[in-house]
Amino acid sequence: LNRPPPNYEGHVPLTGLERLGLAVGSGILSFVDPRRGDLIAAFGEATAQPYFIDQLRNRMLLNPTGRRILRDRPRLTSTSLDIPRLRALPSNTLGYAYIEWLDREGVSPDTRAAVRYIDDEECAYVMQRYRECHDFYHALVGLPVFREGEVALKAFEFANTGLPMTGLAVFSALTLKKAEWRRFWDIYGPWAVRNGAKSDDVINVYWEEELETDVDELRTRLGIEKPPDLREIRKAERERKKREKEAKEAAIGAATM
Amino acid sequence: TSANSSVDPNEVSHFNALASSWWDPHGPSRLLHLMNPLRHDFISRCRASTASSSPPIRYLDIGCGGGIFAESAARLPTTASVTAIDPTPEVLRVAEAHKRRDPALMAPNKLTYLNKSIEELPVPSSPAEGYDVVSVFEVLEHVSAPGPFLERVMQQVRPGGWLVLSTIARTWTSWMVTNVVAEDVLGIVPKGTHEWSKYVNEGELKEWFGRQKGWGGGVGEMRVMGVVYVPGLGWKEVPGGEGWGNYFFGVRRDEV
Amino acid sequence: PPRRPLTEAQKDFLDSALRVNQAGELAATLIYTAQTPPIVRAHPHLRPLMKHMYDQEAGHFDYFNKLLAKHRVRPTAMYPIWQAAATALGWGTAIMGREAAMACTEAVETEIGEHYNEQLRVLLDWAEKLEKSGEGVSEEFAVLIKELRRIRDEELEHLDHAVEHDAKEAKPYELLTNVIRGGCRTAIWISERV
Amino acid sequence: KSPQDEPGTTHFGFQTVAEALKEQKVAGVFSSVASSYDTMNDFMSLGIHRLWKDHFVRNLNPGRNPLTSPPSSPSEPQGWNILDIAGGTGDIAFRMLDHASTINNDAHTTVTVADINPDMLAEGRKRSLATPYARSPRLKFIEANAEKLDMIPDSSVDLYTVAFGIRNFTHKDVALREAYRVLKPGGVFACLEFSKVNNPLFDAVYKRWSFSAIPLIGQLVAGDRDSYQYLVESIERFPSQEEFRDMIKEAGFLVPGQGWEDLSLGIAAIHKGVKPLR
Amino acid sequence: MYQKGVFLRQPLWKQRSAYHSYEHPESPPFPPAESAILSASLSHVPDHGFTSTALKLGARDAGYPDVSTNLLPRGVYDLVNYHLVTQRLALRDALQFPSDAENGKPIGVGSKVRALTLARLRANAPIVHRWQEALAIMAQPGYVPASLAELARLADEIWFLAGDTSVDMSWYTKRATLSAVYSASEVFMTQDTSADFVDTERFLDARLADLTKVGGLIGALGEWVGYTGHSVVNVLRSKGVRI
Amino acid sequence: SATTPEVYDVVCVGGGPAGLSLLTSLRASPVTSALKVALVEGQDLYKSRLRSDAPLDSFSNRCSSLTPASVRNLQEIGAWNHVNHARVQAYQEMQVWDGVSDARISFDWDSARPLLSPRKPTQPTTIAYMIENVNTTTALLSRLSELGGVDIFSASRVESIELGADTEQLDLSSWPIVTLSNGRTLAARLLVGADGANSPVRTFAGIASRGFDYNRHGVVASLKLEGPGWGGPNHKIAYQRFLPTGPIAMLPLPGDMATLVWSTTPERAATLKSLAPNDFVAMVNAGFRLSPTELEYLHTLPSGQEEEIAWREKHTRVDERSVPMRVASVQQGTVASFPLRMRHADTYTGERVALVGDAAHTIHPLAGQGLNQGQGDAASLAQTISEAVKSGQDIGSTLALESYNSDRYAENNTMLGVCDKLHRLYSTEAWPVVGLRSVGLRAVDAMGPLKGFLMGRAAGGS
Repeated sequence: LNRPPPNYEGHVPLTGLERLGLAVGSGILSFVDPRRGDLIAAFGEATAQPYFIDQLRNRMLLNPTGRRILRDRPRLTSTSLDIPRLRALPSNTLGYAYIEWLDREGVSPDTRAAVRYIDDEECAYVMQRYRECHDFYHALVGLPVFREGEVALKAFEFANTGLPMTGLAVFSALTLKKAEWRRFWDIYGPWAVRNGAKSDDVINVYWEEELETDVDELRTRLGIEKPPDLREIRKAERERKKREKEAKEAAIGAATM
Repeated sequence: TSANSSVDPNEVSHFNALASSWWDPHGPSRLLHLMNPLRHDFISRCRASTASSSPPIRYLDIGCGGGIFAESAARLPTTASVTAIDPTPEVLRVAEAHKRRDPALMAPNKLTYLNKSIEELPVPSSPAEGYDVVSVFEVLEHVSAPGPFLERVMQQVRPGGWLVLSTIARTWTSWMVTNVVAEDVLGIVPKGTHEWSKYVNEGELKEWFGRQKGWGGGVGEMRVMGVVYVPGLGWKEVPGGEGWGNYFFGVRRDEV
Repeated sequence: PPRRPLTEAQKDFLDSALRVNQAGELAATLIYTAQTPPIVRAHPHLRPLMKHMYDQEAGHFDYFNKLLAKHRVRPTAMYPIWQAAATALGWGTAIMGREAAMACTEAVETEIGEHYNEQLRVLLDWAEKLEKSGEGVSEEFAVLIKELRRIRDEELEHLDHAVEHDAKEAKPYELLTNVIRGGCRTAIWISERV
Repeated sequence: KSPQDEPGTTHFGFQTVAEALKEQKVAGVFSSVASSYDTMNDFMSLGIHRLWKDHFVRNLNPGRNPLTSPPSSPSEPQGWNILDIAGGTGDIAFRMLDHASTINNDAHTTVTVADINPDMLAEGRKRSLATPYARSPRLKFIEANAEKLDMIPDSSVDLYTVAFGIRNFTHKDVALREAYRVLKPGGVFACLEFSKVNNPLFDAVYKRWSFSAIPLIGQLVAGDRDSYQYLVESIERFPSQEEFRDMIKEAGFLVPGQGWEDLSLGIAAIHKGVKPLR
Repeated sequence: MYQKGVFLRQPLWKQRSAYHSYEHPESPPFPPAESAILSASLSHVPDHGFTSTALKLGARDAGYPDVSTNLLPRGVYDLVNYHLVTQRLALRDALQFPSDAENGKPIGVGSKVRALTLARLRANAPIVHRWQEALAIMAQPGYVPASLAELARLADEIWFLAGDTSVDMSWYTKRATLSAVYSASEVFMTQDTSADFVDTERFLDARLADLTKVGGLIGALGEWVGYTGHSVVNVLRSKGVRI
Repeated sequence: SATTPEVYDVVCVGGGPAGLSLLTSLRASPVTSALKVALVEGQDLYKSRLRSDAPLDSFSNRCSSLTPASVRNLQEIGAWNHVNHARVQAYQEMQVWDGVSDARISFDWDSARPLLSPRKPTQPTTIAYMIENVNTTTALLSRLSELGGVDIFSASRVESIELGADTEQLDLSSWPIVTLSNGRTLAARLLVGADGANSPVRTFAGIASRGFDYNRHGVVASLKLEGPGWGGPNHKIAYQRFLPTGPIAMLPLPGDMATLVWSTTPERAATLKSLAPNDFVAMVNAGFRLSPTELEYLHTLPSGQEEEIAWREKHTRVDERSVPMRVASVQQGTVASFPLRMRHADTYTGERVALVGDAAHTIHPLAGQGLNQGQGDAASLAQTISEAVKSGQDIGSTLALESYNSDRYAENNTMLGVCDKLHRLYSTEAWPVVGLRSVGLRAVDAMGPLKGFLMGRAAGGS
């Protein structure tokens, strides 16, 4: 099987058939077990190839900051970011929010897998950049990592970048529980679609330079409305359910006496 | 309307209408205009086939109508002069008016129109005074007595000169084509132009001229060319067409 | 005395009169535009006449367009239908030959001339009443009456040209002129309303 | 009065009679018909006159709703003072009161029913006993001639209504001026009356029906052909919508819009007039 | 005045004719009494909406007793119509276009239309929270023709003030499309919560952009069809076909 | 004197290639050499002539491609050998590809042969000849002066054209009378309008001209490449890439020179013309190599394209051999632009009037057919006139001119239609259209005989 030479180190050129197989396989498996990050990454790369990643790159090329990113090719790793300095930043800045968010979710910037199945070398970098900034999107919109928050963010990314993987990830919302699905359908789905489409391309944000800017100011600049905080809602939901249970028990208690 | 206002405008516009019908490219005489090039080819073919006199040529056009053939002959570089006669004065005035539109034709006695019938035309005093080419196009089928008519015409031809005529053969197909299709169906020829009984067959002409002494003696001195009009493509030469449709007939007067 | 506002009937009359005049002039220009190519190709000497008549009709059409825009009158809703009908009529009669085209011009011009006379009669009647009531004729009406007279005279001049160029000799003269005049009358009646 | 009559005479249906005589004749007709007045109206309008009356009252929307209108100063009377002319049997009056109290929950509006014919008034009083306003001060019956309403002070009435009555008045213009006098400035004169059908085709059918069928039915049911004949003729005599609107205008009223509203293609019409403020 | 059979002269559907004379004054749109009551009632609309209550209060302000609201032949619809007509007539002096824009070239008709439409929409601002009631009233079958006629007159007013003088088929298409865009924007405005109706402005611009795009497309298509038609005729004529 | 006009058989207004070619044909053929002929031209014909010793490193930016048919015609009338052949460049191959989908077709005679039989050696390999317009006109002019017998009114504008008068001696009421700026009046039996797109002769004849404005500008420039071209000096290749804003074409000239025709939107044309030479060169190279999105961004930059392109080219995979060689420099002062339009007159002939060249039709330059159509018109009109003279007809009568109109109108109309539709087909980026046209392009490329037929038609049919 004579594979054509790789375009960049770590590149695995795939034929059409292999790409299809990878896409289907990784799609189904990642649906079954969403925790498999590497499968999700492979699924993303397999489906982005013929048209979508080029569209994303073209949108970067048409934007001055996008071009600067492509030219400088910055990488977001724990080494490139000066973690302690970020912790010292004032609480309303993006940097602080990012770090505080990383600690809260217990995630580190290095957990991102390398890109291997995108043929064009520049498009590969674009996919890499998208993957690394994913955590910044969490910080920007404040959606938590567990399944419900992730699906909402994926919906936002689909509306904003148009990558098929983010779109198909939205289907995993079917695995949500009834109440979560109801919440996604009423609040977060419409929020994601409206803001994703209306706002500027998040891929064109030079995060490294925005660390000091105020999060709300950045959000308004990009034209994104902050969604209701998912954590509080869930906490409130839980208390309400707890109180209901206690009231019911009290009622039963009274009835039995 | 023309400068002299004395003429009543109705008459002038009527005259303009008649004149334009002769010279209207899509008018009733379109077929005659399209036939002109074939006439010149036939004449040059006749003259080339026998060692006839070199140009410049003197033409006599009998029954010239609006001057369609006469004008084109007058413009040829090889033409010395053209005399054109027609009995109807109305049509000659049209020809005269159209002649004034082209300075080339206004050269002295290049092109003269005479309102005379063949009988009134004086016979040339000496044979050399005759015309090199005498043309009788689309006339024979309107003449009731072709015999005497041709005799008078032949007197005008110089020895060694050519008598050229074009007419229609008297056959079923020519009746169908000229009377029914051309006049009634397509309407490209005005109604009542042709009378089938007066058509003359090519064979009759050949036999008649054979009997004239001093005419068509030598070889190739009597030529025929059959033609047919194909709408859209114009007149096309059809070998053997003289048997059933329009044809050209040329006969040479022997050098004496 | 200050000028009294126009009555509803007067406004209705002016509204439909201007609308029908614009439709008529539109039809006239299109008839000449469609007639010119076939006619001029067969009879080149008619080109100056056709151009002259066309220029005058275009002038009328332009005048009524400006009037409609100025007085905010609604153009006829049958606009595209009259465009198609006038072009077909012009081209059809031109193909039938010079006389038929001239007969068509004669029929249309008689109908339009008559129509303008009718309008002029009404306007003159108004002017007379205004004069009598001491209010005086407004400049608007005076200009309109003068222009209508000029336009009517030019239309009748076209009529004479047509007759002069053998309009009467068109083959089915009676049938052709009556059909065209009937058509014009219906078109006028419709344009007054729609 | 049509111009060609001599002075002092008026028309009674198609007959011309002396003016004084008309009132008697009219009174005679209505006395005989009083009891079967409603049946007569049903035949005349195939029962639609009830709908007309409902529409007439709803359209006028009598009564002041304390909830929606601003707290009026104590000096100002709470409800409307309504005068119903020729409303003998009280059809309109009862509807007005019902509307005012239920729709506008206004307990103060008063209706005075005036009629020239004592029998009609008696019928009205009899019927009023069956209504909640039997003995309430809000409903009064007075016998009066519309052309001389001396007992009604000037500018005292909010709403002056006349239903199917005005066509029997001898001097309609006098009645109108009288209405103008009694109405407050801004008060409303409203009249519901049979009128001219505007669609010529439908008019022909309607004429056949009213001139041939109604007198016949009148004779069969009420045994009184002449009264019905008169009623039908009086409709024909009554001025057309435009003419009646111009009469209202001449009486000094402001006329809303075109002045009338056709009901059932013009079989009946509601005419209104508003007394200007000045 | 014009005796020819009145029935014949009566246009098929009666609409107040549009002939605007410049020397003869325009008769006032509403009789004095009615306009007094209606103008007073308009001030009550923000609180009571387009209801008989507003009419009664207006009559009271104008010194009329409640009963005289019967002076209005169509009741509450007259109040809505009064608002529409007065706002339409007010457009004339609402906007003065400077003779030429700052960059020297005169303002295009399109931008004038946009400015006028926006001014008219903004004029609805004080009563926009009540406008859905008005739309409901206008949607009653009896009043639909009158409302559409008024909408058409508004479109005609805007195109006239913008200086459009075309009097051919585009006269109809322009007014129809502008009416559609205006009513769509009006409905959008009733639920627009943005500051100073910025969303409505963006909505209007989007629809006007659609309009120009579609107009451009149709224009280009018409031009192409016209050209192709002529070229077919010309080719036939060049081949000698006598048309 | 000014009153009586001089009578001419043919008066040709406009000294462009079409007009000169017509007059040369008339003078060259024995049948029509007897005609009294005049040429009227606004500019000074002689001053704008190409100097025979013009250096080979500077070319005019107004060049056109001459098809073999046009060259054959020029040879017949004897003008071809007056051409400065050193400045003419024949090319044997043409690469055309879709800027969006990179679908490619290559026109060359050996790939266009019928499937079975190998290419006949006698068949010419040249597709067309690149020649400067001024070279053609100078050749025609020198051939014309060699033939002589033409009254040339150079640098004299046409003041007015009216119909003549019907006097006693002559009835010139149907003759066009041309009044020149120097007061002379010429009566033309046949007035030939070869006077450009808005031709006064066409307006005089009352012939309408219909068509579209493409809202595009053609940017032209003379360029110096890094080499003679990948095929070497004797196998020159022309390149044309269809971008959504319009085609960009590089046509070979002798040596390392080449000429550029870039049809693009007016705004982009203005930006290109305002660029510094190095940026302009970089942009032309990018025009053939980078994606339409890149070009869209680059056109927004006021300057600094060169550096930006250098970076981008590192990241764009391009097969250098399938695009023109890199442009080294642009000839100073040759960057210019002209609006693109399509116009077609209603008819080419009228009473004593005939239209040739741009006066009759203006075409989109994407197929380079503008000049060739004019040459075709001239040849056909000359043929018609000689037929008329042979059969003694008045060469100005509509009947005589009928054959010219019927011969050329339909053919020109088809060529105009094809170029117009190609332009519309390739001016969109909507992926369904891009997909379909690319499949079509590859299909035609694969079918040799069909490609051969198309190349034959483009080479001038005859």
